[in-house]
Amino acid sequence: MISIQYFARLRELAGKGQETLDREQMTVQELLDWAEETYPGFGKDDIQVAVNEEYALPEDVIHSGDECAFIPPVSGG
Amino acid sequence: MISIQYFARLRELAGKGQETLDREQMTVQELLDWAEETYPGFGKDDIQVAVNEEYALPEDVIHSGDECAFIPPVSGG
Amino acid sequence: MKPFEVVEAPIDAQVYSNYVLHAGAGAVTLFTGHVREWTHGVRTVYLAYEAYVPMAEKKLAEIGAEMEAKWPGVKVAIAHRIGELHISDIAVVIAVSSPHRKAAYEANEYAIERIKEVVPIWKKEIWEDGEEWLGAQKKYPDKGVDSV
Amino acid sequence: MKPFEVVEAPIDAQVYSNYVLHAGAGAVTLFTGHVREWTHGVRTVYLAYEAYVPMAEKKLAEIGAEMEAKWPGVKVAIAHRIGELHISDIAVVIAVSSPHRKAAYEANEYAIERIKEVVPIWKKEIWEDGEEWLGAQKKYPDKGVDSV
Repeated sequence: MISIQYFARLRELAGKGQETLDREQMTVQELLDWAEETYPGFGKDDIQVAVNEEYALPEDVIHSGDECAFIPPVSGG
Repeated sequence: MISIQYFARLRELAGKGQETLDREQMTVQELLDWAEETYPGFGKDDIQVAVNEEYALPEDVIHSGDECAFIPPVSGG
Repeated sequence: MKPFEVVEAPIDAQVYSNYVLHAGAGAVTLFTGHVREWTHGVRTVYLAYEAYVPMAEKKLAEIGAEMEAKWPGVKVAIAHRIGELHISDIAVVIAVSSPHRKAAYEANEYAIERIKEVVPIWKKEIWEDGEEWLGAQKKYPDKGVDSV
Repeated sequence: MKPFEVVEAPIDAQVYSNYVLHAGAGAVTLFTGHVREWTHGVRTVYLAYEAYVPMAEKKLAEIGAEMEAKWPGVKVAIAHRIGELHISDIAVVIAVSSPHRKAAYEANEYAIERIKEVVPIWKKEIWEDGEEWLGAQKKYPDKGVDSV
Protein backbone atom coordinates (compact mmCIF):
# COMPACT_ATOMS: atom_id res chain seq x y z
CA MET A 1 0.00 0.00 0.00
CA ILE A 2 1.26 3.44 -0.93
CA SER A 3 -0.27 6.41 0.87
CA ILE A 4 -0.93 9.60 -1.05
CA GLN A 5 -1.71 13.10 0.14
CA TYR A 6 -3.33 15.92 -1.79
CA PHE A 7 -3.05 19.62 -1.05
CA ALA A 8 -4.54 22.91 -2.18
CA ARG A 9 -5.96 22.79 -5.72
CA LEU A 10 -5.30 19.06 -5.98
CA ARG A 11 -7.14 18.35 -2.74
CA GLU A 12 -10.17 20.15 -4.08
CA LEU A 13 -9.86 18.42 -7.47
CA ALA A 14 -9.52 14.95 -5.95
CA GLY A 15 -12.19 15.69 -3.39
CA LYS A 16 -10.04 14.18 -0.67
CA GLY A 17 -6.93 14.89 1.35
CA GLN A 18 -5.51 11.40 1.20
CA GLU A 19 -5.98 7.90 -0.06
CA THR A 20 -4.02 4.68 -0.44
CA LEU A 21 -3.02 2.91 -3.60
CA ASP A 22 -2.71 -0.86 -3.55
CA ARG A 23 0.69 -1.27 -5.23
CA GLU A 24 3.93 -2.93 -4.19
CA GLN A 25 6.06 -0.48 -6.11
CA MET A 26 5.91 2.08 -8.90
CA THR A 27 7.98 5.01 -10.12
CA VAL A 28 7.18 8.61 -9.34
CA GLN A 29 6.37 9.12 -13.02
CA GLU A 30 3.93 6.19 -12.93
CA LEU A 31 2.23 7.74 -9.91
CA LEU A 32 1.88 11.06 -11.74
CA ASP A 33 0.50 9.28 -14.83
CA TRP A 34 -1.99 7.41 -12.67
CA ALA A 35 -3.14 10.67 -11.04
CA GLU A 36 -3.56 12.42 -14.38
CA GLU A 37 -5.77 9.59 -15.63
CA THR A 38 -7.74 9.32 -12.42
CA TYR A 39 -8.30 13.06 -11.96
CA PRO A 40 -8.68 14.86 -15.29
CA GLY A 41 -7.07 18.29 -15.13
CA PHE A 42 -4.49 17.15 -12.58
CA GLY A 43 -1.73 18.96 -14.47
CA LYS A 44 1.10 16.51 -13.73
CA ASP A 45 3.71 18.53 -15.63
CA ASP A 46 3.65 21.24 -12.97
CA ILE A 47 3.49 18.94 -9.97
CA GLN A 48 6.26 17.50 -7.87
CA VAL A 49 6.03 14.39 -5.76
CA ALA A 50 7.39 14.11 -2.25
CA VAL A 51 8.25 10.62 -0.99
CA ASN A 52 8.58 10.40 2.77
CA GLU A 53 8.71 14.21 2.99
CA GLU A 54 11.49 14.65 0.42
CA TYR A 55 11.22 15.80 -3.19
CA ALA A 56 11.64 12.84 -5.57
CA LEU A 57 12.69 12.53 -9.21
CA PRO A 58 10.42 10.99 -11.87
CA GLU A 59 12.55 7.85 -12.05
CA ASP A 60 12.66 7.29 -8.29
CA VAL A 61 10.91 4.14 -7.11
CA ILE A 62 8.12 4.24 -4.55
CA HIS A 63 7.62 1.20 -2.37
CA SER A 64 4.70 -0.10 -0.35
CA GLY A 65 4.63 1.75 2.97
CA ASP A 66 6.01 4.99 1.54
CA GLU A 67 4.16 8.21 2.20
CA CYS A 68 3.72 10.23 -0.97
CA ALA A 69 2.38 13.71 -1.48
CA PHE A 70 1.62 15.67 -4.61
CA ILE A 71 3.17 19.13 -4.37
CA PRO A 72 1.62 21.66 -6.72
CA PRO A 73 3.59 24.92 -7.22
CA VAL A 74 4.11 26.33 -3.76
CA SER A 75 2.94 29.82 -2.81
CA GLY A 76 3.92 30.40 0.79
CA GLY A 77 5.20 33.69 2.14
CA MET B 1 27.54 86.16 19.53
CA ILE B 2 27.95 82.76 17.92
CA SER B 3 26.96 79.73 19.97
CA ILE B 4 29.03 76.58 19.71
CA GLN B 5 28.30 73.02 20.82
CA TYR B 6 30.77 70.22 21.45
CA PHE B 7 30.01 66.51 21.38
CA ALA B 8 31.70 63.23 22.20
CA ARG B 9 35.51 63.38 22.08
CA LEU B 10 35.44 67.14 21.48
CA ARG B 11 33.18 67.73 24.49
CA GLU B 12 35.66 65.89 26.67
CA LEU B 13 38.62 67.72 25.09
CA ALA B 14 37.04 71.17 25.49
CA GLY B 15 35.78 70.31 28.94
CA LYS B 16 32.39 71.79 28.09
CA GLY B 17 29.31 71.10 26.04
CA GLN B 18 28.82 74.62 24.76
CA GLU B 19 30.11 78.13 24.78
CA THR B 20 29.63 81.40 22.92
CA LEU B 21 32.11 83.26 20.76
CA ASP B 22 31.90 87.05 20.60
CA ARG B 23 32.04 87.56 16.82
CA GLU B 24 29.77 89.27 14.34
CA GLN B 25 30.70 86.89 11.54
CA MET B 26 33.35 84.39 10.51
CA THR B 27 33.70 81.55 8.05
CA VAL B 28 33.36 77.91 9.00
CA GLN B 29 37.06 77.48 8.25
CA GLU B 30 37.90 80.34 10.59
CA LEU B 31 35.85 78.71 13.33
CA LEU B 32 37.73 75.44 12.82
CA ASP B 33 41.07 77.25 12.90
CA TRP B 34 40.06 79.00 16.11
CA ALA B 35 39.08 75.69 17.72
CA GLU B 36 42.33 74.02 16.72
CA GLU B 37 44.31 76.84 18.32
CA THR B 38 42.16 76.97 21.41
CA TYR B 39 42.02 73.22 22.01
CA PRO B 40 45.25 71.48 20.99
CA GLY B 41 44.51 68.09 19.46
CA PHE B 42 41.12 69.22 18.16
CA GLY B 43 41.78 67.53 14.82
CA LYS B 44 39.93 69.99 12.59
CA ASP B 45 40.65 68.08 9.38
CA ASP B 46 38.26 65.31 10.43
CA ILE B 47 35.55 67.53 11.84
CA GLN B 48 32.51 68.97 10.17
CA VAL B 49 30.63 72.03 11.31
CA ALA B 50 26.86 72.25 11.49
CA VAL B 51 25.32 75.71 11.30
CA ASN B 52 21.74 75.87 12.50
CA GLU B 53 21.52 72.05 12.37
CA GLU B 54 22.79 71.71 8.80
CA TYR B 55 26.22 70.65 7.56
CA ALA B 56 28.17 73.68 6.30
CA LEU B 57 31.09 74.12 3.90
CA PRO B 58 34.43 75.68 4.95
CA GLU B 59 33.67 78.86 3.00
CA ASP B 60 30.18 79.32 4.42
CA VAL B 61 29.75 82.40 6.58
CA ILE B 62 28.52 82.18 10.15
CA HIS B 63 26.68 85.19 11.57
CA SER B 64 26.00 86.36 15.08
CA GLY B 65 23.01 84.42 16.43
CA ASP B 66 23.82 81.25 14.50
CA GLU B 67 23.99 77.98 16.38
CA CYS B 68 27.09 76.04 15.45
CA ALA B 69 28.15 72.54 16.40
CA PHE B 70 31.35 70.64 15.78
CA ILE B 71 30.57 67.21 14.37
CA PRO B 72 33.37 64.67 14.77
CA PRO B 73 33.09 61.48 12.70
CA VAL B 74 29.72 60.00 13.58
CA SER B 75 29.38 56.46 14.92
CA GLY B 76 25.70 55.82 15.44
CA GLY B 77 23.98 52.55 14.74
CA MET C 1 7.85 27.74 20.18
CA LYS C 2 10.03 25.77 17.81
CA PRO C 3 12.61 27.69 15.74
CA PHE C 4 11.15 26.32 12.50
CA GLU C 5 7.44 25.85 12.65
CA VAL C 6 4.06 25.99 10.99
CA VAL C 7 1.44 27.45 13.30
CA GLU C 8 -2.29 28.04 13.30
CA ALA C 9 -2.46 30.78 15.93
CA PRO C 10 -1.60 34.43 15.21
CA ILE C 11 2.14 35.00 15.02
CA ASP C 12 3.86 37.15 17.64
CA ALA C 13 6.98 38.21 15.73
CA GLN C 14 8.79 39.31 18.87
CA VAL C 15 8.98 35.72 20.11
CA TYR C 16 11.18 34.85 17.14
CA SER C 17 13.44 37.89 17.36
CA ASN C 18 13.91 37.20 21.06
CA TYR C 19 14.85 33.63 20.21
CA VAL C 20 17.69 34.63 17.87
CA LEU C 21 19.10 37.42 20.05
CA HIS C 22 22.23 36.61 22.05
CA ALA C 23 25.23 38.45 23.51
CA GLY C 24 27.23 38.04 20.29
CA ALA C 25 24.51 39.47 18.06
CA GLY C 26 25.02 43.03 16.84
CA ALA C 27 22.16 42.99 14.36
CA VAL C 28 18.74 41.37 14.13
CA THR C 29 16.59 41.51 11.01
CA LEU C 30 12.96 40.58 11.37
CA PHE C 31 10.89 40.11 8.24
CA THR C 32 7.14 39.77 8.44
CA GLY C 33 4.96 39.02 5.42
CA HIS C 34 1.46 40.40 5.82
CA VAL C 35 -1.85 39.90 4.05
CA ARG C 36 -2.22 42.88 1.74
CA GLU C 37 -5.58 44.33 0.84
CA TRP C 38 -4.92 44.96 -2.84
CA THR C 39 -3.02 42.79 -5.32
CA HIS C 40 -2.96 43.62 -9.01
CA GLY C 41 -5.97 45.86 -8.55
CA VAL C 42 -8.11 43.16 -6.92
CA ARG C 43 -9.27 43.52 -3.33
CA THR C 44 -8.43 40.55 -1.13
CA VAL C 45 -11.02 39.63 1.50
CA TYR C 46 -8.86 37.01 3.16
CA LEU C 47 -6.27 34.33 2.43
CA ALA C 48 -6.44 30.65 3.24
CA TYR C 49 -3.06 28.98 3.75
CA GLU C 50 -2.54 25.25 3.74
CA ALA C 51 0.64 23.27 4.35
CA TYR C 52 2.06 19.79 4.26
CA VAL C 53 3.05 20.49 7.84
CA PRO C 54 5.77 17.95 8.70
CA MET C 55 7.53 18.44 5.37
CA ALA C 56 7.14 22.22 5.56
CA GLU C 57 8.77 22.32 8.99
CA LYS C 58 11.57 20.07 7.76
CA LYS C 59 12.16 22.35 4.76
CA LEU C 60 12.17 25.47 6.95
CA ALA C 61 14.82 23.86 9.14
CA GLU C 62 16.84 22.97 6.02
CA ILE C 63 16.69 26.59 4.91
CA GLY C 64 17.95 27.59 8.34
CA ALA C 65 20.86 25.15 7.99
CA GLU C 66 21.65 26.53 4.53
CA MET C 67 21.75 30.03 5.99
CA GLU C 68 24.06 29.04 8.83
CA ALA C 69 26.39 27.42 6.30
CA LYS C 70 26.41 30.42 3.94
CA TRP C 71 26.62 33.10 6.66
CA PRO C 72 28.58 31.67 9.61
CA GLY C 73 27.44 33.13 12.91
CA VAL C 74 23.81 33.77 11.99
CA LYS C 75 21.05 32.36 14.15
CA VAL C 76 17.66 31.83 12.54
CA ALA C 77 14.00 31.25 13.37
CA ILE C 78 11.17 30.98 10.85
CA ALA C 79 7.45 30.46 11.30
CA HIS C 80 4.62 30.29 8.80
CA ARG C 81 0.98 30.51 9.74
CA ILE C 82 -1.76 28.48 8.07
CA GLY C 83 -5.54 28.74 8.10
CA GLU C 84 -7.66 31.79 7.42
CA LEU C 85 -5.69 35.05 7.50
CA HIS C 86 -7.13 38.53 7.26
CA ILE C 87 -5.74 41.89 6.16
CA SER C 88 -2.45 42.77 7.92
CA ASP C 89 -2.19 39.39 9.64
CA ILE C 90 1.34 37.97 9.66
CA ALA C 91 1.67 34.99 7.31
CA VAL C 92 5.39 34.45 7.75
CA VAL C 93 8.10 35.68 10.09
CA ILE C 94 11.85 35.34 9.55
CA ALA C 95 14.21 36.36 12.37
CA VAL C 96 17.95 36.42 11.80
CA SER C 97 20.66 37.56 14.17
CA SER C 98 24.28 38.05 13.22
CA PRO C 99 27.39 39.65 14.67
CA HIS C 100 27.31 42.15 11.76
CA ARG C 101 24.43 43.66 9.85
CA LYS C 102 25.24 42.68 6.28
CA ALA C 103 24.80 38.96 6.88
CA ALA C 104 21.57 39.60 8.79
CA TYR C 105 20.04 41.38 5.79
CA GLU C 106 21.34 38.98 3.16
CA ALA C 107 20.44 35.81 5.01
CA ASN C 108 16.94 37.08 5.78
CA GLU C 109 16.20 37.88 2.14
CA TYR C 110 17.64 34.51 1.11
CA ALA C 111 15.19 32.80 3.48
CA ILE C 112 12.05 34.31 1.98
CA GLU C 113 13.21 33.51 -1.54
CA ARG C 114 13.85 29.88 -0.58
CA ILE C 115 10.54 29.60 1.26
CA LYS C 116 8.77 30.63 -1.92
CA GLU C 117 10.67 27.99 -3.87
CA VAL C 118 10.70 24.85 -1.77
CA VAL C 119 8.40 24.91 1.25
CA PRO C 120 5.12 23.04 0.68
CA ILE C 121 2.72 25.79 1.66
CA TRP C 122 -0.09 27.08 -0.52
CA LYS C 123 -2.12 30.24 -0.51
CA LYS C 124 -5.66 30.68 -1.75
CA GLU C 125 -6.79 34.22 -2.37
CA ILE C 126 -10.43 34.91 -1.63
CA TRP C 127 -11.90 38.02 -3.26
CA GLU C 128 -15.42 39.35 -3.04
CA ASP C 129 -16.35 37.55 -6.26
CA GLY C 130 -14.16 34.47 -6.37
CA GLU C 131 -11.13 32.59 -5.21
CA GLU C 132 -7.93 31.12 -6.60
CA TRP C 133 -5.08 28.94 -5.40
CA LEU C 134 -1.88 30.83 -6.07
CA GLY C 135 1.42 29.43 -7.25
CA ALA C 136 3.35 29.49 -10.48
CA GLN C 137 0.48 28.05 -12.51
CA LYS C 138 0.67 28.63 -16.22
CA LYS C 139 -2.79 30.13 -16.24
CA TYR C 140 -1.81 33.05 -14.03
CA PRO C 141 1.89 33.59 -14.63
CA ASP C 142 1.98 37.00 -13.00
CA LYS C 143 0.31 35.99 -9.77
CA GLY C 144 1.99 34.86 -6.62
CA VAL C 145 5.43 35.63 -7.93
CA ASP C 146 5.80 39.01 -6.30
CA SER C 147 3.00 38.39 -3.87
CA VAL C 148 4.78 39.92 -0.92
CA MET D 1 6.29 58.06 19.69
CA LYS D 2 7.55 60.12 16.79
CA PRO D 3 8.44 58.29 13.56
CA PHE D 4 11.98 59.71 13.64
CA GLU D 5 13.33 60.13 17.11
CA VAL D 6 16.21 59.97 19.53
CA VAL D 7 15.17 58.42 22.82
CA GLU D 8 16.68 57.76 26.22
CA ALA D 9 14.39 54.95 27.36
CA PRO D 10 14.75 51.33 26.20
CA ILE D 11 13.43 50.83 22.66
CA ASP D 12 10.37 48.65 22.09
CA ALA D 13 10.89 47.70 18.45
CA GLN D 14 7.31 46.53 18.02
CA VAL D 15 6.04 50.09 18.43
CA TYR D 16 7.87 51.08 15.26
CA SER D 17 6.79 48.07 13.19
CA ASN D 18 3.20 48.68 14.28
CA TYR D 19 3.53 52.28 13.15
CA VAL D 20 4.56 51.39 9.59
CA LEU D 21 2.05 48.56 9.11
CA HIS D 22 -1.06 49.37 7.07
CA ALA D 23 -3.57 47.54 4.86
CA GLY D 24 -1.44 48.07 1.75
CA ALA D 25 1.73 46.65 3.31
CA GLY D 26 2.70 43.13 2.26
CA ALA D 27 6.12 43.20 3.89
CA VAL D 28 7.67 44.76 6.96
CA THR D 29 11.41 44.68 7.67
CA LEU D 30 12.52 45.52 11.16
CA PHE D 31 16.21 46.04 11.82
CA THR D 32 17.53 46.31 15.34
CA GLY D 33 21.14 47.09 16.15
CA HIS D 34 22.23 45.65 19.48
CA VAL D 35 25.16 46.12 21.80
CA ARG D 36 27.47 43.20 21.15
CA GLU D 37 29.68 41.71 23.82
CA TRP D 38 32.81 41.20 21.73
CA THR D 39 34.28 43.47 19.06
CA HIS D 40 37.63 42.73 17.49
CA GLY D 41 38.46 40.43 20.37
CA VAL D 42 37.78 43.04 23.05
CA ARG D 43 34.98 42.57 25.55
CA THR D 44 32.57 45.50 25.73
CA VAL D 45 31.19 46.30 29.18
CA TYR D 46 28.75 48.92 27.93
CA LEU D 47 28.35 51.66 25.34
CA ALA D 48 27.61 55.31 25.91
CA TYR D 49 25.75 57.03 23.07
CA GLU D 50 25.51 60.78 22.69
CA ALA D 51 23.62 62.78 20.06
CA TYR D 52 23.10 66.30 18.82
CA VAL D 53 19.43 65.53 19.33
CA PRO D 54 17.51 68.09 17.25
CA MET D 55 19.86 67.73 14.28
CA ALA D 56 19.89 63.93 14.61
CA GLU D 57 16.09 63.75 14.51
CA LYS D 58 16.08 66.09 11.51
CA LYS D 59 18.63 63.90 9.70
CA LEU D 60 16.66 60.73 10.50
CA ALA D 61 13.56 62.34 8.98
CA GLU D 62 15.58 63.33 5.92
CA ILE D 63 16.73 59.74 5.51
CA GLY D 64 13.08 58.67 5.70
CA ALA D 65 12.20 61.17 2.97
CA GLU D 66 15.08 59.89 0.82
CA MET D 67 13.74 56.35 1.22
CA GLU D 68 10.20 57.32 0.27
CA ALA D 69 11.55 59.04 -2.84
CA LYS D 70 13.74 56.11 -3.88
CA TRP D 71 11.22 53.37 -3.04
CA PRO D 72 7.72 54.74 -3.59
CA GLY D 73 5.16 53.19 -1.28
CA VAL D 74 7.47 52.51 1.65
CA LYS D 75 6.58 53.81 5.10
CA VAL D 76 9.43 54.32 7.55
CA ALA D 77 10.12 54.83 11.25
CA ILE D 78 13.56 55.10 12.83
CA ALA D 79 14.63 55.55 16.44
CA HIS D 80 18.05 55.73 18.04
CA ARG D 81 18.67 55.43 21.73
CA ILE D 82 21.28 57.45 23.63
CA GLY D 83 22.75 57.12 27.10
CA GLU D 84 24.28 54.06 28.67
CA LEU D 85 23.47 50.82 26.83
CA HIS D 86 24.33 47.33 27.96
CA ILE D 87 24.84 44.01 26.16
CA SER D 88 21.92 43.16 23.84
CA ASP D 89 20.17 46.51 24.36
CA ILE D 90 18.71 47.97 21.18
CA ALA D 91 20.69 51.02 20.01
CA VAL D 92 18.78 51.62 16.78
CA VAL D 93 15.55 50.37 15.22
CA ILE D 94 14.55 50.79 11.58
CA ALA D 95 11.03 49.75 10.53
CA VAL D 96 10.05 49.76 6.86
CA SER D 97 6.80 48.61 5.31
CA SER D 98 6.23 48.20 1.61
CA PRO D 99 3.68 46.59 -0.70
CA HIS D 100 6.41 44.18 -1.85
CA ARG D 101 9.34 42.68 -0.01
CA LYS D 102 12.27 43.77 -2.17
CA ALA D 103 11.84 47.46 -1.43
CA ALA D 104 11.39 46.72 2.28
CA TYR D 105 14.78 44.99 2.43
CA GLU D 106 16.64 47.47 0.24
CA ALA D 107 15.25 50.59 1.89
CA ASN D 108 15.97 49.24 5.36
CA GLU D 109 19.61 48.52 4.58
CA TYR D 110 19.92 51.94 2.92
CA ALA D 111 18.71 53.53 6.16
CA ILE D 112 21.37 52.01 8.40
CA GLU D 113 24.14 52.91 5.94
CA ARG D 114 22.93 56.53 5.83
CA ILE D 115 22.58 56.71 9.61
CA LYS D 116 26.22 55.73 9.93
CA GLU D 117 27.20 58.45 7.46
CA VAL D 118 25.22 61.54 8.37
CA VAL D 119 23.38 61.36 11.68
CA PRO D 120 25.20 63.19 14.50
CA ILE D 121 25.30 60.37 17.03
CA TRP D 122 28.45 59.08 18.68
CA LYS D 123 29.30 55.90 20.47
CA LYS D 124 31.87 55.41 23.20
CA GLU D 125 32.94 51.87 23.91
CA ILE D 126 33.75 51.11 27.51
CA TRP D 127 35.86 48.02 28.12
CA GLU D 128 37.12 46.60 31.40
CA ASP D 129 40.41 48.47 31.01
CA GLY D 130 39.59 51.58 29.03
CA GLU D 131 37.27 53.50 26.78
CA GLU D 132 37.24 55.05 23.32
CA TRP D 133 34.95 57.24 21.25
CA LEU D 134 34.32 55.42 18.00
CA GLY D 135 34.05 56.95 14.55
CA ALA D 136 36.22 57.00 11.46
CA GLN D 137 39.19 58.48 13.29
CA LYS D 138 42.50 58.03 11.59
CA LYS D 139 43.98 56.51 14.72
CA TYR D 140 41.61 53.53 14.66
CA PRO D 141 40.70 53.02 11.01
CA ASP D 142 39.23 49.56 11.56
CA LYS D 143 36.91 50.48 14.39
CA GLY D 144 33.32 51.54 14.12
CA VAL D 145 33.12 50.80 10.42
CA ASP D 146 31.54 47.41 10.69
CA SER D 147 30.45 48.00 14.22
CA VAL D 148 27.02 46.40 13.75
